[in-house]
Amino acid sequence: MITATATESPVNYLNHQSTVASWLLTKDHKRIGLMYMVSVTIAFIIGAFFAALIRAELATPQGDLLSADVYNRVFTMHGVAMVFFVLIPAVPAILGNFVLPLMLGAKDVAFPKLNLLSWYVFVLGLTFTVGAMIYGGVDTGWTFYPPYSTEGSNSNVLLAGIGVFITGFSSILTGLNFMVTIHRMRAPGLTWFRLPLFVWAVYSTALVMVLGTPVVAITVAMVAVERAFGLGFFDPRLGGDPVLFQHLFWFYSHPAVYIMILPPMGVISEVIACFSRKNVFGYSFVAFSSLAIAVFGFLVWAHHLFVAGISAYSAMVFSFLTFAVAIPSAVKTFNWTATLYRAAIWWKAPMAWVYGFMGLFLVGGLTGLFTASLGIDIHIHDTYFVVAHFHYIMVGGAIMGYFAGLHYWWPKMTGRMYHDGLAKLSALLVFVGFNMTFFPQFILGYLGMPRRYHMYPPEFQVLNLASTAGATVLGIGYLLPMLYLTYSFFKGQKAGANPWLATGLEWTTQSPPLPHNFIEQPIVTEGAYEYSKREIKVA
Amino acid sequence: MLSGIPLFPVQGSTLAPEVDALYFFIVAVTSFFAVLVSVLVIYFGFKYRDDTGLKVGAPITGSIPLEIGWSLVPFFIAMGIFVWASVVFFHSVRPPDQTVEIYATGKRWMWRFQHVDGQREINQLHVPIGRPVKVTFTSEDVLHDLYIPVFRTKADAIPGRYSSIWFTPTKTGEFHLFCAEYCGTKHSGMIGSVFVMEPDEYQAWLSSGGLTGSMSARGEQLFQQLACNTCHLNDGTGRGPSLVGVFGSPVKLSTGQTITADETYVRESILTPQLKLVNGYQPLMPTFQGLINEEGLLSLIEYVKSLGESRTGGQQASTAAPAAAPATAPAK
Amino acid sequence: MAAHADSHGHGHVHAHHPAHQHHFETMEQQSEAATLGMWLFLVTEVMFFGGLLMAYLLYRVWYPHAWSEGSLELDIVLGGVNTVVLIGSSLTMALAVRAAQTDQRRATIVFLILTMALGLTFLVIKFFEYKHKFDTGHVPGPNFHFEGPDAPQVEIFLSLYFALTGLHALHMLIGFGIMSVILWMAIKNRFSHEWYTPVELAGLYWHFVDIVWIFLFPLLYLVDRSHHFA
Amino acid sequence: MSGHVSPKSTYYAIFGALMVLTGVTVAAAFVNLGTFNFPVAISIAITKATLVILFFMHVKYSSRLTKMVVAMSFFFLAIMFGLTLTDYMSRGWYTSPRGSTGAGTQVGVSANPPARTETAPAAVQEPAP
Repeated sequence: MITATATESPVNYLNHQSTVASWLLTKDHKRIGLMYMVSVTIAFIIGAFFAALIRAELATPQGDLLSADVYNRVFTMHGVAMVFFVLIPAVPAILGNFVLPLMLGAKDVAFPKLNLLSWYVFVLGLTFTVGAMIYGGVDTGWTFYPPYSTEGSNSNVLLAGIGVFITGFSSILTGLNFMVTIHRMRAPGLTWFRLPLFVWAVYSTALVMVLGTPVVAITVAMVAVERAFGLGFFDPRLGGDPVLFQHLFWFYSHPAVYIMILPPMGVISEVIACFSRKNVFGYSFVAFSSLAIAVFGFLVWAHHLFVAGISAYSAMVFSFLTFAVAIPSAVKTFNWTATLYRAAIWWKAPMAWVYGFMGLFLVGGLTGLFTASLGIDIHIHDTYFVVAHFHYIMVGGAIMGYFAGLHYWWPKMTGRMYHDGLAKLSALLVFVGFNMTFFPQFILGYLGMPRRYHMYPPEFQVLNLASTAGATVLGIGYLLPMLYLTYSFFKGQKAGANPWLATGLEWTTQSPPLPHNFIEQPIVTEGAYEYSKREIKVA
Repeated sequence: MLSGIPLFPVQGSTLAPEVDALYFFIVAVTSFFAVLVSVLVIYFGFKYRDDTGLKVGAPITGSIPLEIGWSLVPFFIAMGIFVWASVVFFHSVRPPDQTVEIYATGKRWMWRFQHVDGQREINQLHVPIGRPVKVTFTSEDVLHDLYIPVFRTKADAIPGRYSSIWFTPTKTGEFHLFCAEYCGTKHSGMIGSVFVMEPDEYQAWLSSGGLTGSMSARGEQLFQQLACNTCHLNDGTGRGPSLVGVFGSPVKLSTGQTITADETYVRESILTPQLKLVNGYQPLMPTFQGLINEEGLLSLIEYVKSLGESRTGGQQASTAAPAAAPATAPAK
Repeated sequence: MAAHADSHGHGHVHAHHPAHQHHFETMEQQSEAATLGMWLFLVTEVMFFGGLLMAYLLYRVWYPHAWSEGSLELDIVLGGVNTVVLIGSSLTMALAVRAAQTDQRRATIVFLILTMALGLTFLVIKFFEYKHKFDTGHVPGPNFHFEGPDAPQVEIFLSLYFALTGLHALHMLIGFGIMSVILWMAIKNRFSHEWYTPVELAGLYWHFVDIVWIFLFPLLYLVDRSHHFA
Repeated sequence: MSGHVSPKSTYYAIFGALMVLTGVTVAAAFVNLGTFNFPVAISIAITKATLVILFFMHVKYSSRLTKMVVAMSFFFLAIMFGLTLTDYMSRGWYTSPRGSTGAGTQVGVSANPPARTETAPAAVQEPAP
């Protein structure tokens, strides 16, 4: 592959048109990616604000900062904002939108108008949800379990439910778009086994989006209809089964965890390969483990229901399948580790975020073994152990991976560099702060502190306080990138087409890329990470 | 109990050491892998660093034996944990035959307990040490979850049916009891205490206070008040089936299905009698929905259970005594 | 702007179909992508109905009596007629696609209008079925009224009836909108054997809606009729 | 575009078959087949759907990818139904006499606990006079 373009055009996708309308009506996947970045960041700030309130409240056991009712709304809105509006779209919709067509050597995604529509649908869903927050919030927890959500709660379940329902379609359309793009828009010579691993990961994610999201959409709609019009689907007074809701809800919402974690896994493969200057060890195993995770991910949902009244034999089946799905994740981790062996590791900021990811994902993944174990899950279910576990995966894993990818592709997206030292520092702060925040919660959980508690017994205070202290460090760690990246966007050093000397089609066009990506159709003749085959040239 | 910073919960039941043993085993296994990967990653990070960014790594693409190895080894370890965890699980969900029966209802935001002998309490639960105790419970409104951390057990309370947990306490004292399934505003206030007492203290406690008669006696009273006894004659000649010895036995339904008469079935038969009609009987029974509350239902169930017990060792040996069915009892 | 203008492709030497979008290399690629996209969309639709069908399946197993009682409340004649109407509309839709494939503009228009007319017939019949339910108080909710021991479970059945048929009718309405656009395009003579993708995709959608009804009819109208026959 | 053009006769034949099957499914509903009414109705519906998919929707002449996509949707639908039913069908399987698991309702004709069938008493229920 070529390392740099011969000529740099002064025109790029950012500056070729500059009116507001040219952004709001754009069909350019790169601009849509940036628009997602702005809207997801807004949702992240909202979610983080609620997280801060939660930790502040839990600094003391008495529940004296917020009232119980407000606290319940706060943790619900934290969950809704973070799950549906940050974690699910973060990597696929921001980084996926930006780099996927570039990686494939395509001019755009298959359906650019649909792509823009997805963004509008996303924003509409976000608007409904923010509306629900402004009109007093929701207090059902992000899981909307009936009968509380259908008759118990006095909050804006309908508005938030509609918001989630609408956003679901954004996810579906994005997934559909990506799948078609990967099937139909690859450059000549770009066979499946020459695809970057990020593409494999995004493909697997898109599969989950297409197959799972409709189910949660209809399930949330059923709750909304039951609440609004009194139709009975889950109402125990009519003989309905509230547990059926949980089945349908987790049929999507467990695979949704893979929507969150698979694309960051793909990012990790890209970044490790680039900064190790090496092939990813066991390319096809890493590629197929993504698909395996996506498919097996659909077979494990009822491990969220071990104490919810499902049959013991069914619980065994799901426990077994859950252990099985741990294997592909383990395979990925081992392959990344092996990739580092005899590498030539260039310590730039994205690699620091990758190391953070490896550490946190390791803990998150391994603690999954506890929750998958039936006998232990009876004890730790619905406690802070579970809270810590999924934060390690979803924040430690997914958000670290998002930042790794953001730092990796930032020069491509903006054409500018950021301060490497500051970036490494914030990776360190996030890693340390994250562990301080969430590791104590494992201990709290095993001690038996239930989740979603506004007040708690006083003997749990020390650990909770440690967690709150860690959260401040974590907050600074997340604030820092917002500052230096914003600075970089306007004032950063020019990056050039390929600052990391990486392989991959996205690095063969200029930074920021041309409005239609490539001057001429790229033709691919080799695998994705042939670092060892080539002489490295400085552009 | 409230002093110091607890880092590990008290082991308060026979189940707790079992769960904890498995827990420590998994801690050991996962720590091993976490340390292994971390050490390798950090070591490689130092050993193979290159600050120029211009060198390239060794041309290694993969190794099939390694891939197979690190797929199979975790798989077998995971299967080992799965089997062990399932054994612990079955111990924790399958109660022994002879238990102290306690009934409970969860409602926003309190737990109400009833003892068979008639004692009632709210957000407090008194149990004897060293005897298996089974708590059967339901919810009057939304989902709740009865959770006692020191006993390492919990189960969701679901409106419309019964759940249960069981435990054999091994330590006396006062322990936390939580609602672990989010249930609305005062979810975190739906907590209480379990008091584990010496057997004689427990007996004294049981007989203290103004008793209103045992649960089955209350159930029998209701049985007559609601005129159940006019149809459900004990000799089986009534318009409804005899309830003697029914509890815990298989019942053949008019649809041809056979189901076991457990708490949920008795409850359903009172509230929605037509739904699962006993084979050979007419759908004559009216619903008692709205005429009886959750606690009354539990009393009736306890009464039906007591009818089964009176039959044990009685006239017909073949009529499955509740305590029979050895095949379904715990293996050990 | 050199690169930009160039990649827009309007200056290409070879002839260009007006519907060709610039980010596709060929028309072939474009129509394949569109068809695959439509199929994936239908997959999401299958899963969408799947959630409701799962509820249906569970409660049918649990409450067979309520299911047969509830089903008897539905008008088998109207349901049957609607089945015939909808399958008929599928036939006309398939013929409309065929007409577009073979450059028969008039036939395309006629078959599209026929399809829409049959769709409308279906919706009108459905409307009267719904109206009857409202008149008799068989609409689940606070005003639900049903005599019989299984009333609560019948309410679940009717909830699912309304959810499933309502969702289906919503799809019909959307299909009606799509058909209008397609009809307009056909009148404007946009389609030819070279490019008829929109007709084909609309057809796929319409057939899908038909398939949903093919399942809904026996699931809702034909539960256990035998016990009440003769 | 090189789509497959089916002869009109194919469409009419498929329509005819669908009409016949509709008649059969209505007729079958009025015949008491016991537990088989439901499977029969579903089988006919699946047959009809298959005809529509293969011929009206041209899947018979489509690429392998399209066929896989169609198969995928039904595969995952089957997973959703199948695995959810593992729960409902096995509820109460081992409800020991004194110890309900709380799993509650037991469904399905064959769902009686295998261990129990041996000890099942001649359920002392006689028809009402």
